[in-house]
Amino acid sequence: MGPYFTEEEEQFRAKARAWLESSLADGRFKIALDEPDERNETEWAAAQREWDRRLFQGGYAGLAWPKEYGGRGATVIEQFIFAEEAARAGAPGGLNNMGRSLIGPAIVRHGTDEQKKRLLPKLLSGEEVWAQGFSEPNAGSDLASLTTRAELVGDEWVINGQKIWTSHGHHADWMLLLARTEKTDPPYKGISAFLVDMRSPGITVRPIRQLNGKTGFCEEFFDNVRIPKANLLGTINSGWNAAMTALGYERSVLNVGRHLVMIQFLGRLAKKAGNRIKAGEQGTLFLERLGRAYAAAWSLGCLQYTYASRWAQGAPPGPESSLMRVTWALALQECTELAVDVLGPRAQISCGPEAIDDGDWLLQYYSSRGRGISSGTLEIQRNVIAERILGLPRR
Amino acid sequence: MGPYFTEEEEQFRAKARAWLESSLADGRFKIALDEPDERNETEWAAAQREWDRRLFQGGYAGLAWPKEYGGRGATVIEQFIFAEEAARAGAPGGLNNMGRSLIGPAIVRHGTDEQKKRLLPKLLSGEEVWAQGFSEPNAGSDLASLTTRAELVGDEWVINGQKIWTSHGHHADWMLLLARTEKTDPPYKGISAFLVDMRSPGITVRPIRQLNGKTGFCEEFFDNVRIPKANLLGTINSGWNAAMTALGYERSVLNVGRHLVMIQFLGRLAKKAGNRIKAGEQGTLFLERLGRAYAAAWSLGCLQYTYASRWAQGAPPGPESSLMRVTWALALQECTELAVDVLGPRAQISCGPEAIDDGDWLLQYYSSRGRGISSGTLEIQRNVIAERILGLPRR
Amino acid sequence: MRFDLTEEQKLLEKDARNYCQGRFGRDALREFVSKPFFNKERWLEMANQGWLGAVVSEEHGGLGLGVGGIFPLLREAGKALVPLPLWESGVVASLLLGEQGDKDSGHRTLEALAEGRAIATVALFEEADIVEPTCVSLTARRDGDSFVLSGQKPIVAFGADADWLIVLARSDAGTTDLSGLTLFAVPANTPGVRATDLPMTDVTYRFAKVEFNEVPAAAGSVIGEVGNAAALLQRVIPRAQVALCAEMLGGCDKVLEMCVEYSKQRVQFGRPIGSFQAIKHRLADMYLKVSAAQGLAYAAVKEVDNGGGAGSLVKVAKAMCNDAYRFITHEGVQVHGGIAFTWEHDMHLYFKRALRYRNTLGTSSRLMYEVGLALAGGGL
Amino acid sequence: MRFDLTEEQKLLEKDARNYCQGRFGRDALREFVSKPFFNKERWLEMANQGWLGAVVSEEHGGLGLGVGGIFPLLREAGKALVPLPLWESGVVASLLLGEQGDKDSGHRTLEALAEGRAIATVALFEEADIVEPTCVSLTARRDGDSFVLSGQKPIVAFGADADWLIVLARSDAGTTDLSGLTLFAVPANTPGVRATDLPMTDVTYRFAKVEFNEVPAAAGSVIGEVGNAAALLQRVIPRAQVALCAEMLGGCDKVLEMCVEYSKQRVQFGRPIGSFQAIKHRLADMYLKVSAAQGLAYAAVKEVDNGGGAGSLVKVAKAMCNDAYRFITHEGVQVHGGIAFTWEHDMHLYFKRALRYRNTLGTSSRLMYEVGLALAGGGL
Repeated sequence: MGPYFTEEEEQFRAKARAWLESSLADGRFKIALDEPDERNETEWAAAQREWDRRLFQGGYAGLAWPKEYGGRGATVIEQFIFAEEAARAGAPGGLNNMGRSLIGPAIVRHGTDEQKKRLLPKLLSGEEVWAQGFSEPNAGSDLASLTTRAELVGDEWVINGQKIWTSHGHHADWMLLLARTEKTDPPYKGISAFLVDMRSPGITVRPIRQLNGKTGFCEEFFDNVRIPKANLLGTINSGWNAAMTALGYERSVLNVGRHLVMIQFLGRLAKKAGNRIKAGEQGTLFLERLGRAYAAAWSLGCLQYTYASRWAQGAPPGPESSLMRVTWALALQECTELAVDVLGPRAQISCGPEAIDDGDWLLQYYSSRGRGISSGTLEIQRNVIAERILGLPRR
Repeated sequence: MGPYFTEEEEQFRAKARAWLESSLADGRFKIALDEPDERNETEWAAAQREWDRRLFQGGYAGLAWPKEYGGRGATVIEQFIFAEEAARAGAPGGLNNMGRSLIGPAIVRHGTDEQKKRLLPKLLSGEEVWAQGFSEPNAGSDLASLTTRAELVGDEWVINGQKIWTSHGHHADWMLLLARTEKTDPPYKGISAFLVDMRSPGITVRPIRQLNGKTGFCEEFFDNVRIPKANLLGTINSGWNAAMTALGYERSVLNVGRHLVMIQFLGRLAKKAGNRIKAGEQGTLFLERLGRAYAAAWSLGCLQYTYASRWAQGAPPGPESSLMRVTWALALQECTELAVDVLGPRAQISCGPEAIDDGDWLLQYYSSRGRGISSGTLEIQRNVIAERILGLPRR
Repeated sequence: MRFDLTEEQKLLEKDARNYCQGRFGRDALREFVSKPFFNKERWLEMANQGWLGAVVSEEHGGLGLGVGGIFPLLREAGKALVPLPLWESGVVASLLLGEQGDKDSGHRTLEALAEGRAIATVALFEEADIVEPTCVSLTARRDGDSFVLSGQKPIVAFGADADWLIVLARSDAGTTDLSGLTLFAVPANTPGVRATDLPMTDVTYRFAKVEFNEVPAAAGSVIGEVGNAAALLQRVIPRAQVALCAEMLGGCDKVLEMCVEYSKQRVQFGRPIGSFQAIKHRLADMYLKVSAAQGLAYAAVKEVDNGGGAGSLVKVAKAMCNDAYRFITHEGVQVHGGIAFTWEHDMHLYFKRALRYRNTLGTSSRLMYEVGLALAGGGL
Repeated sequence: MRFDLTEEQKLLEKDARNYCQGRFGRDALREFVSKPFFNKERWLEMANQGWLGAVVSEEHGGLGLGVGGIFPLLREAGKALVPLPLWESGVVASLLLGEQGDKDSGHRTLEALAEGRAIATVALFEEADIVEPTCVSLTARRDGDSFVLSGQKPIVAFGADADWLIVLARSDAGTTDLSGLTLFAVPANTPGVRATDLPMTDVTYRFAKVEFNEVPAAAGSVIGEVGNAAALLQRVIPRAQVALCAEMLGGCDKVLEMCVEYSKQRVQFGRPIGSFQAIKHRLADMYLKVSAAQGLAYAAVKEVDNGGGAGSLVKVAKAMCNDAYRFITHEGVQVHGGIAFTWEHDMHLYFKRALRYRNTLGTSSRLMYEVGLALAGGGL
């Protein structure tokens, strides 16, 4: 049972922890933990980029990558440990997190030697930031129905269409873009993946103002954007595979350590709440909920241990990422809703000196509601669990 | 807003209340409120039959029926008031409740003069008890797929097949039976309704032992059962209409007053629980749940007021019965689960001197789980709400 | 038996709907959100319709229509997210002032409020979700016949716009319970009153922090009797809670409507998402909750307009409206997906209002506990 | 990192599965349900496999495999609804006797338990869901060097079958708290002990009420020290809770399996019901809850077998297993429909066990509250 770590793993943990502690000691990355808004966008992005660089310098940028591409070839458990320690230490994700965790591995797996040589080093060093161009206004949960088109005209691909919900798209130098290259049935068979230089003429990037006033996402319009023929990733009409490679990473490794973030959150909440949580009947009622939220957070942690252990024993990552995704979203919603309930009306002050922690509790509550939507809605994830884990009939 | 009753309605209520009080005063109907088991089945049925007779003598048996069939032609609101008062007074349903509330109205609506003359008086007086033969082992939620067949051979219908989940089928003199008379697509168009004398040769009735040890339901086997040609109800292949008439009543009027039963239940629970509900943090946690259960019960009450008021203003009963059905089932489950939680391990003693109230709290908890299944599962009811009230597309 | 709007209420519903939808459509609302202000013009229009004094009883200078008499208006206002203090000025402050009895000053203020010449707001609890006198620490110090108010009310709706502030203060410093509280009607322009705009989550409303720095309050500004606030609040709070139910139900109506509409239109996997059973059942659950909440609110209206409301029904109604609005906005975001997360989409406006309402005059947890306590004490 | 059964545990799991499924199949179970009895033959078989003394540490006369060492066995037993006191005799009583330290008498009893020559059960709390000493009123009166026990334990599993009763008694009449409690190991044939069969909801187990009428208890029957029960329980209860988790998880496994199977086979509206999204999502939720509960239980095993368990993780694991088993049996009935309501179908057997487990050594509500309290006190 466990979790039982080997001695080597514990040594790796100690090193990672020490590196994280010293790298974060100057406190300048605090801002990078927030969601950016119009006021602090520049400062935020600078801190994130700086973290990308530190990771690279520390040798933690390509932890999971094969050594031949500048990575460390770390084991699944080492990746797991680093993610856990990063969460515990309160490290930011970096601006190029998507690039390192999702897109890089997809290029490693599906790219040509040329592509790898040109793109991977600068991705790893943080010099070039990558975005993921998958979702469209009419292709969210149903990604396969995307309508952005790419046509081969001469020796260039001409791209037309729109992408949306791109994390930090306006900071990106490159995008891994999915576009339709053929009308097929089923639709996913006619999709190809492209490596798009975001400075290509014809691309308009527009930040989306979210309900919380933040600007973490963008939409992009592609108007006859021309990219070299060689920037196709993998073969034509095989883009779905590249996307699944990327999403597989998104749904598994990226979750690690999130339970620690929630447990830290609950600890801060218990302190902040003071008497509201300790005194009288109201306090008793809150305490039960606090216990339940803590249990929900640990549920995620134990699921992560369970699957990391299986992956480490050689099982390939599979539909279990849906389990962690649902558990995370629901636990986070439970934690943050408890927070706004416990902290009462003052937690509704958005910002400024009267607000509690400049309105951060409120923001976390907002954001949690998006976790049931992004990277596949809760409904889609439950379908996956039912069909791919429990083997229920699709129809 | 309301509920505002007219003066006449209040007078009707006063009379009904007085009649119920005096009719129940001798306490001999207490047993009829339980679910019967092998030990007390005979006694239970006798008390139920006696209540059927009292209702008839008091003029309350055919409250909703037209006067020409021996009824009172009461308004919807009067029916509502009587049901409410009956619940408040703790009156039993009577053995022929299904007959009076569901089957009688279906015969009134779809029967021939001959059928009405022969059957309705004895139904009303309680002399002949009726059962509803709808469900089959492979036709529960999907009633339309039933496979019991009726074939016209000479001037008789010959019936073969099986029914299940018939309330008190072994006490019934007659059954309103649905059988397939034609293979059609959609299947419901080939179903006919029959009036079956339960003493006909070829019928075997077997009580079902439920998970709670009780015997409220039966299954019936029909082996070449012959009934007169004239015992078809309505026209051939129109049985679905008769069934819907009956189920419409089942799902609306029969719900009335159930919130009062739950509220009485919670009141008794609060008394019985003593310090477990009053003292300490555990008490506080229980009290919040007690409040929530009370709210759930009143939700049902207010839904009943809402729709009774609309029916009284001329709106025909429709899919809103599904609302009440779901609300009832969930509220009842909430109330009874709270009860077993509050009363603790002793509530798990099934019967005997050490049990709390001879294990009744436990039984209620068991039964509540069946309320999400009988008369259409919660899933079916939610489909009805979504499709027929909110207008969402079937596919 | 009738459990429905009366004919007059149906007329009011129609008028209010036309008015609110006409005057507080999307553009007007977005204008407010980008730069919140008190819209005097709309306020006077509402006064002219007779809506602002309707709830107060005739003997107290109103139209005597009770909570039922403005329920449909508040529901429509909640539906259109009307950014005006109908509830604070037209309901709570008016009812409290109405409780003055035969005091002339109170009647004059009520008249001004009803005619839209003045607006009032309420500054009662200092942690507004906990309806407990222990959380009132603003003090009213005796100074001869008068009082001096010191302290602050951290969150007051339209606190920078109101002409009158109805302030709950501790007039007996020796108490921490019900007995030592007094209500004052304080003109906002009294020296020492300072209101500062407050950015709150509900961006379709206005809020301020109001500080009281040695604010003089004449004997005549006491509402009811000194030390008697508890009794007044006990009479008025249930009515104020039921009025909030109306606003919450209006929000629920609108969000459910939006969800049904969207799930019929939005196609994914080649089908409208409303044809998926998961979406169907979620919308069915929304409808179930709103239906129950509406029923309870109607029953609660009867209770308070018949002079009751101390019992559990009002609490149950408020709690179930809280829960319905929370559920329907949470799930409404889920049904809409990403689009609901944009500032441009209206969903978040309702989502944020729901959060405010359920923390105003009683959270569900607190109310349900109180109902359970009453039931355990045999009090129901 | 390894977060999984060890190789030995996997072997035990296989053995236990074969054994439980072979010996406690449907017919054997139904035979028990129709006439409950203690099956000595099976008990000796289990003893011969070395399963009954495995949990106790070596220094205390056991095999020292810890809770992890029998977890797979208990899980299989919970899955097959084994109607024998594995938990009471093989875990809780054994662990408590193991805490005796170097007392000879304790070691002898442990030996007898491990070899199946004797069985023990525990008679601790008088309201078994509330893990609080205040609910212990059975008294142990001093009589020279010995004690005299008087009172009753209302619900004792296998109370009429056990040879040894581990009894929690109040040895200091002046206390109502932790300090005044002592644990005794009482032979069931001591004069004054009377066990009466009790019909309980869990029909796959046996129960009795046990009365103590001036029962003599020699000084040597005290487990640990007089007045020291609290410390012993604090060490043993977390392990007992984790062991219960194993049995609950086994039940969850089986019910989920039944539901998946049934929903693939059962056809309604021309499709297997498992193809309907409502059923899919319900089964997905079941799987989610069981997966989380299993993970927490595994983590809790490590905690207790490393000597910990006083922290919150064990409580969280017990609460989440409670909740998973409740959810899965409630929803399992719903998925199966009417058939689950018949006595002949096995679903109700699990449904009823789930009810018993969640009321044994900590309800979820209570445990979650304690976890919250610890977190608020900074104790996590």
